[in-house]
Amino acid sequence: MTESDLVSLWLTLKLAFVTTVVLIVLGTPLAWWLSQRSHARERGRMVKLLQNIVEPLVALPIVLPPTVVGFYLLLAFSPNSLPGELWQSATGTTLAFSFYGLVLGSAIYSLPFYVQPLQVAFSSMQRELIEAAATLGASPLDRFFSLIVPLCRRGFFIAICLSFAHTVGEFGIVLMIGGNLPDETRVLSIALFDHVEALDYGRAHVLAGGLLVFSFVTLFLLYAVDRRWQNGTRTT
Amino acid sequence: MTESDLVSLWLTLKLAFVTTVVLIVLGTPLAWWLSQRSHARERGRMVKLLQNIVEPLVALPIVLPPTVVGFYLLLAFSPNSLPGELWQSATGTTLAFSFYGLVLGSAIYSLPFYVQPLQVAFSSMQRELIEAAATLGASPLDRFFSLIVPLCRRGFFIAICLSFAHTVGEFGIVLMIGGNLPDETRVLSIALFDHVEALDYGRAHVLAGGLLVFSFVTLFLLYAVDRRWQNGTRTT
Amino acid sequence: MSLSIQARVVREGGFELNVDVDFPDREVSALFGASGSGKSSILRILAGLDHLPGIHVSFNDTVWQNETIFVPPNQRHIGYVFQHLNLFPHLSVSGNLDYAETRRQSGGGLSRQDVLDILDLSSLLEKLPRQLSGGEQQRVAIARALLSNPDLIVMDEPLGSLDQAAKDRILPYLHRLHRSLEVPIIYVSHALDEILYFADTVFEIAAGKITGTSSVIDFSVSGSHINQPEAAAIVSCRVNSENEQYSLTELQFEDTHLLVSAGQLTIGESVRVKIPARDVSLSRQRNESSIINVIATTIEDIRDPGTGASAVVKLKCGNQFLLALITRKSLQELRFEIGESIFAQIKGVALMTQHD
Amino acid sequence: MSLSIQARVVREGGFELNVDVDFPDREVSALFGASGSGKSSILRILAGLDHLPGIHVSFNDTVWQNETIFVPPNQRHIGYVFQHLNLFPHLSVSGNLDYAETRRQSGGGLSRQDVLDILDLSSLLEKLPRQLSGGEQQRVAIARALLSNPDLIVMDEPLGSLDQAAKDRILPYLHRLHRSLEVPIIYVSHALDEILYFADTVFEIAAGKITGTSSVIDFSVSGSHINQPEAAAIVSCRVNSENEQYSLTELQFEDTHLLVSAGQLTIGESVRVKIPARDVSLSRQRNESSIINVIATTIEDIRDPGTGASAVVKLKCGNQFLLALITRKSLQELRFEIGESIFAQIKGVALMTQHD
Amino acid sequence: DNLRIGVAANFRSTLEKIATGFELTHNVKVDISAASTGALFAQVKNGAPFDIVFAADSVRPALLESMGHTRLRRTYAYGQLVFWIPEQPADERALIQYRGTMAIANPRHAPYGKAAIDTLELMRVNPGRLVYGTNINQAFNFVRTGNAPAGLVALSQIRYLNVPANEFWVVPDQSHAPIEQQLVVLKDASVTAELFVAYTFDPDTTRLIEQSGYLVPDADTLSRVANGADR
Ligand SMILES: Nc1ncnc2c1ncn2[C@@H]1O[C@H](COP(=O)(O)OP(=O)(O)OP(=O)(O)O)[C@@H](O)[C@H]1O
Ligand SMILES: Nc1ncnc2c1ncn2[C@@H]1O[C@H](COP(=O)(O)OP(=O)(O)OP(=O)(O)O)[C@@H](O)[C@H]1O
Ligand SMILES: [Mg+2]
Ligand SMILES: [Mg+2]
Repeated sequence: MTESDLVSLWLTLKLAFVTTVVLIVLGTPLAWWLSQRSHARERGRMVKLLQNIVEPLVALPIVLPPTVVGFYLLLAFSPNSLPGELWQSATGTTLAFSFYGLVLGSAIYSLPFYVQPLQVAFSSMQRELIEAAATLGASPLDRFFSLIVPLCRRGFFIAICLSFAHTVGEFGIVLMIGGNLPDETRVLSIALFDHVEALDYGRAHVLAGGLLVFSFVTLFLLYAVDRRWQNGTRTT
Repeated sequence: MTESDLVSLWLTLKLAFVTTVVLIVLGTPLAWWLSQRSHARERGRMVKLLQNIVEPLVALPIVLPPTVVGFYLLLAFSPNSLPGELWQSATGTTLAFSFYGLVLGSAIYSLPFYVQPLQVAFSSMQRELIEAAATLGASPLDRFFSLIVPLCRRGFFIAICLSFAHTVGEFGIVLMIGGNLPDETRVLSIALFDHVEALDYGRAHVLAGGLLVFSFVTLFLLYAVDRRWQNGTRTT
Repeated sequence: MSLSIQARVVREGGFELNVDVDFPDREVSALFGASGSGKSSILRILAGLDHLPGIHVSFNDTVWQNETIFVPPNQRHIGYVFQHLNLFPHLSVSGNLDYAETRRQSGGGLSRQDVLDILDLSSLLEKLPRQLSGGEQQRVAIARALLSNPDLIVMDEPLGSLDQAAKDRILPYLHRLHRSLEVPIIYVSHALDEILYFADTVFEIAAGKITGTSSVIDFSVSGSHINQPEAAAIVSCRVNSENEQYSLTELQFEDTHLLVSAGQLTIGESVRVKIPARDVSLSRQRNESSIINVIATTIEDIRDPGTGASAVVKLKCGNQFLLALITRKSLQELRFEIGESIFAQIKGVALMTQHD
Repeated sequence: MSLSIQARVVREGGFELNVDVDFPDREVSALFGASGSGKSSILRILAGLDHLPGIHVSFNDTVWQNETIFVPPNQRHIGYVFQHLNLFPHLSVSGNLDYAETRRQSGGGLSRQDVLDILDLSSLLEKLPRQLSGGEQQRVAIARALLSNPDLIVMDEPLGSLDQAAKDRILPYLHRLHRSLEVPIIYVSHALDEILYFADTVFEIAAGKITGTSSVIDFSVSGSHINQPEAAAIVSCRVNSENEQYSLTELQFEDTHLLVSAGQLTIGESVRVKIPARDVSLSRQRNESSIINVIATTIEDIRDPGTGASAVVKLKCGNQFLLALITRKSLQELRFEIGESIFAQIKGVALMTQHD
Repeated sequence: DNLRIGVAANFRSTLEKIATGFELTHNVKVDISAASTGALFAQVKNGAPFDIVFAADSVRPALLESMGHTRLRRTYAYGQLVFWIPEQPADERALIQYRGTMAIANPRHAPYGKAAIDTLELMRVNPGRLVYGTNINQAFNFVRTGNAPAGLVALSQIRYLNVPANEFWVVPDQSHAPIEQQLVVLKDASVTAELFVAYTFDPDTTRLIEQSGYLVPDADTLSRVANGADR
């Protein structure tokens, strides 16, 4: 791998990491909120309606091709549009062609891959256990971290793996809004695409192979850690 | 929408439908097999090792950009390569630039989005219920359909939605191995991409807007049906 | 009026709960009723797990729930032993206990070692709940609730899957615990013997309504269950003296004496004795037999169901009552009559608990 | 030798099960032992739910499991009432029952209406499991196992969360059922009264090993539990005549008579009677009292534990035995001796079951 | 059978017009697939069922030819590079003095990108930041959506969207290597393919291409091509 490919690799990992963190922070409460629907008898109708609308909205970005999502993001990021204008007046920079723009785009596009496995996990959890924890004095937040997170560990694990991997592989949006700036927006997927386009198949093979091996090893290790953790709780 | 856009829409729905069916048929047993790991104390070491390898493999396609996956699929589908040659000698046609090639490509790329939510659902299911069904005389297959499917209904639902939507939005692979042939491989995402590329923004907006509204309505209805089903079991 | 609950709710499916109960302060209150009568529903409402309208709950001058207020379960400090246990499946036994202990809302409380010893959990600490037998799980659930050092203990059939030996060890412990902690306990059980042993006040419940409230002493001789073979009278006595040789203790029961088996009792202490109805036979004269307790009583009431083989005779001795379960044959052959003086022969081996 | 199991397995966590049992054909076999002794483990192995090496199971000349053969649970036709019930949460009560009924492996079998009536489920059919009370769930679990029309019934504490009235209704039904279907039943319970009522053979289990095998008649008078207050002798009698007025039946017990309460019994039929040890008192002469059954016995054995208040006296009457639980005080004051002839006063109201 | 043509994205709208005319005169239906030149190249190499490929450069057609996939290769147009700065007067000075973010096509594989870099170097332009579109259409999108204030784009795009004349400036040919766009007729193409190629070089059609914002090969070249000297 050349130095510029290494820069791209580093950038990719950074993007995937930051995007995943953003998804964890924002997607977790969203998934929880959405999964509470079936139990929420006491809630108001408005909340239910809102949930019914938000739930399909979350899945919506993925029915559009990423390049198209990217195109619309480009429109939204433009200083001529309201969000773009706000961002520019706040930070003095444009969202397009910046790392933060990529994070935003990737987060929007990967959101369903984070939220939905978690929703499955949340909704199949035994509600009675949460009740038991409540009677033992655990506050809602305490319950979340001490009980729900470990009980839904597999859901979290898969949600995180999917969204991380998906961000690594994400390309269409990045292509659209990134501008291919080394050090800032030229992630690995773009570099790989460039190699293919430039008929530089040798470098493309090396990069693709490297990425595959790296990802396989990483995932293999992650799954192994996950299993060990699981076994750990089983016998300890 | 123009007539050619309608043809693309039809093709897209067909592709997403067939791909989803393929995923249901192949991905469900795979997800089940993978989710049985933690309980499988009596299994051989070889099976476990195989699972440890297959599990990260399933997630692997998504770390590569779809165009790159498409590029390698193109290489594999080529009549000069072994799989392409086999297919050609068996069917007389090439896999690349055919509908079946698209199905294969989409299925590979959407596999993790089908398998992983299901795995979450399978692994959080109460094993004792399956034991109870077994003592009542239900064979493994019977158990699967009469018990596991309804108990993991939410997981199936989300897995199917994710992979259907993802296939609709899939683009990079289709572009590479499809060749953008009207009636055969020009799905909606490609048509949309074409409009954007051709600077035909008006048509792009109409198509994207139409796709979004259509998808939203479809998802909204699906979720509503899902909820009704859920409520149904609650009170009946 | 430490804990009071008024609830009028209808569950989906049509079950209607309509109760207005004041649980006495610092006592063990038992909820006794058939399966499906609403016992668990009341406990859930108490603990704030079913947040429905139409409910008022207050505890020690704090309103827990009314139209506007709702104190969430985690702020109620209730030690709840669930009917379905609800152990945390990802935590070992000690993890489950730690969960409760680290979230104690107040200092002091029980010693972990005591709880482990009594509930015989020391050898299970490293196991996960699914590696435990049913009875082991139940003991862990009890331990967990106790270790949270609650202000109120609520137990839903806590001894249902335990063997007699375990019950015989745990019930006295719970009793002692209650005496030393002075925490009110709401106890749900189908087992009459547990209720008679442990409860101070019994609330009878049927089809979602409270059908009777009485001290366990009154309950024991007038509840709806007294025709059952398990019926027993609970009487209150004072410790007179001990007979070490036979491990028997002489109790002052009204103006007569009872000899019972007992552990270490303090002379002068007030105790409760359980006298099973089937252990009492009636006779017009004192006979010599292995029966050591024979006391003079008057017949207060005769409950002859008219069918079946047995009838219950309620006997008065001073201000307290006994029950005797006899065959209808002997009832009629011996022609017992209300108001008649008669000897009750009591087989001496009756259970007992200490009360103040 | 209808059902036999040899198992030598070690569970993770160290519990070792080492048993070799032949469950008698067409009988009710009870597993009796403390919490954690391995009862549920045996049932799971029987049903093929724990597929471990070191296990041989065979049923009616079919090998269910050995080194090479493993018949999966769904081909064993076992009606299993689980300790944790395992109702299908997504199906209503009737859905749960349908699940079992539609998968019957053989024709005939129980009528659904009967099962619903006895288990009092008719009003619950539309409810989901989570809308049921604990006892209601348990009844559904029993119904589901029965409706699968099994070749073998296995019940793990099936009546644990039921009230006495429900138990008193269900146990006789199970008993009648067993007599009419002739399906072997393996019954796990901590409740001595259920076992004495229902079992033909009792397997005592402790720490993963079978420590005793005996008919319920022998078990009742020689098991390790006979010092417990619940101890009772089971004796076999023949129906002599009925006394309709008092609903009493005269039974031929060896060369003497017993009067007991009973339902409709056929003259000449062989029945089993339960005589609680605490209902038996000893006397050297016949006294007049409300006790209607007084029979001549000889003292076979005296079990004086040396501490505590009570001792057990085993009495012989013909070829059968009774137990009497008396205070150690009277034991020593009256100086009973082994071999001595003595009158056993039996309070007449003893439970009974029909047996052939 | 239909005639299948693969086309580089930038020439697509022009080709559609040509195809419409061809369909009318020859009564053959034309299917057009647009993709990047790199994708078209990979697809042809792996057996794509195209008859003709209109590439955006000359490198990949030549490569295809050398690999024996073609039976005809020709230059059909030269792209023209323009400096576009919306809502501002565009001329040479404006380009030279431009210091903001500028969008160009990726010089690594897009001919317009190479030409843009040539131009910037030759004219010593030093924009604040260069952002790359994967192809020239994307560079155009960056400018059009306002995310990049200016860019070096294709005249054909400017024409297609009727950009006001004062907002762009056509960069002189000499400031960069020619943006030569070639077509190839594939080895197994149907005979109609040659008909289409001939139609493309029909004077009416070349006028259409010119109007769309391209330069066309001069008559000299064209006649040589017609004589087959280019093969
Ligand atoms: N979540 C629920 N939704 C609807 N009905 C319910 C629900 N939970 C319980 N019920 C109904 O309420 C009634 C009372 O149930 P509850 O659990 O309070 O009974 P219980 O007295 O605890 O009985 P048991 O001794 O069998 O546990 C029952 O008829 C039951 O079917
Ligand atoms: N899955 C398991 N893995 C490891 N150990 C287990 C497992 N299940 C049970 N055990 C252990 O095996 C022993 C016997 O358990 P089992 O469930 O057979 O007891 P039991 O006789 O049914 O008790 P109970 O009456 O309390 O239900 C216990 O010590 C228990 O901790
Ligand atoms: Mg209950
Ligand atoms: Mg058990």
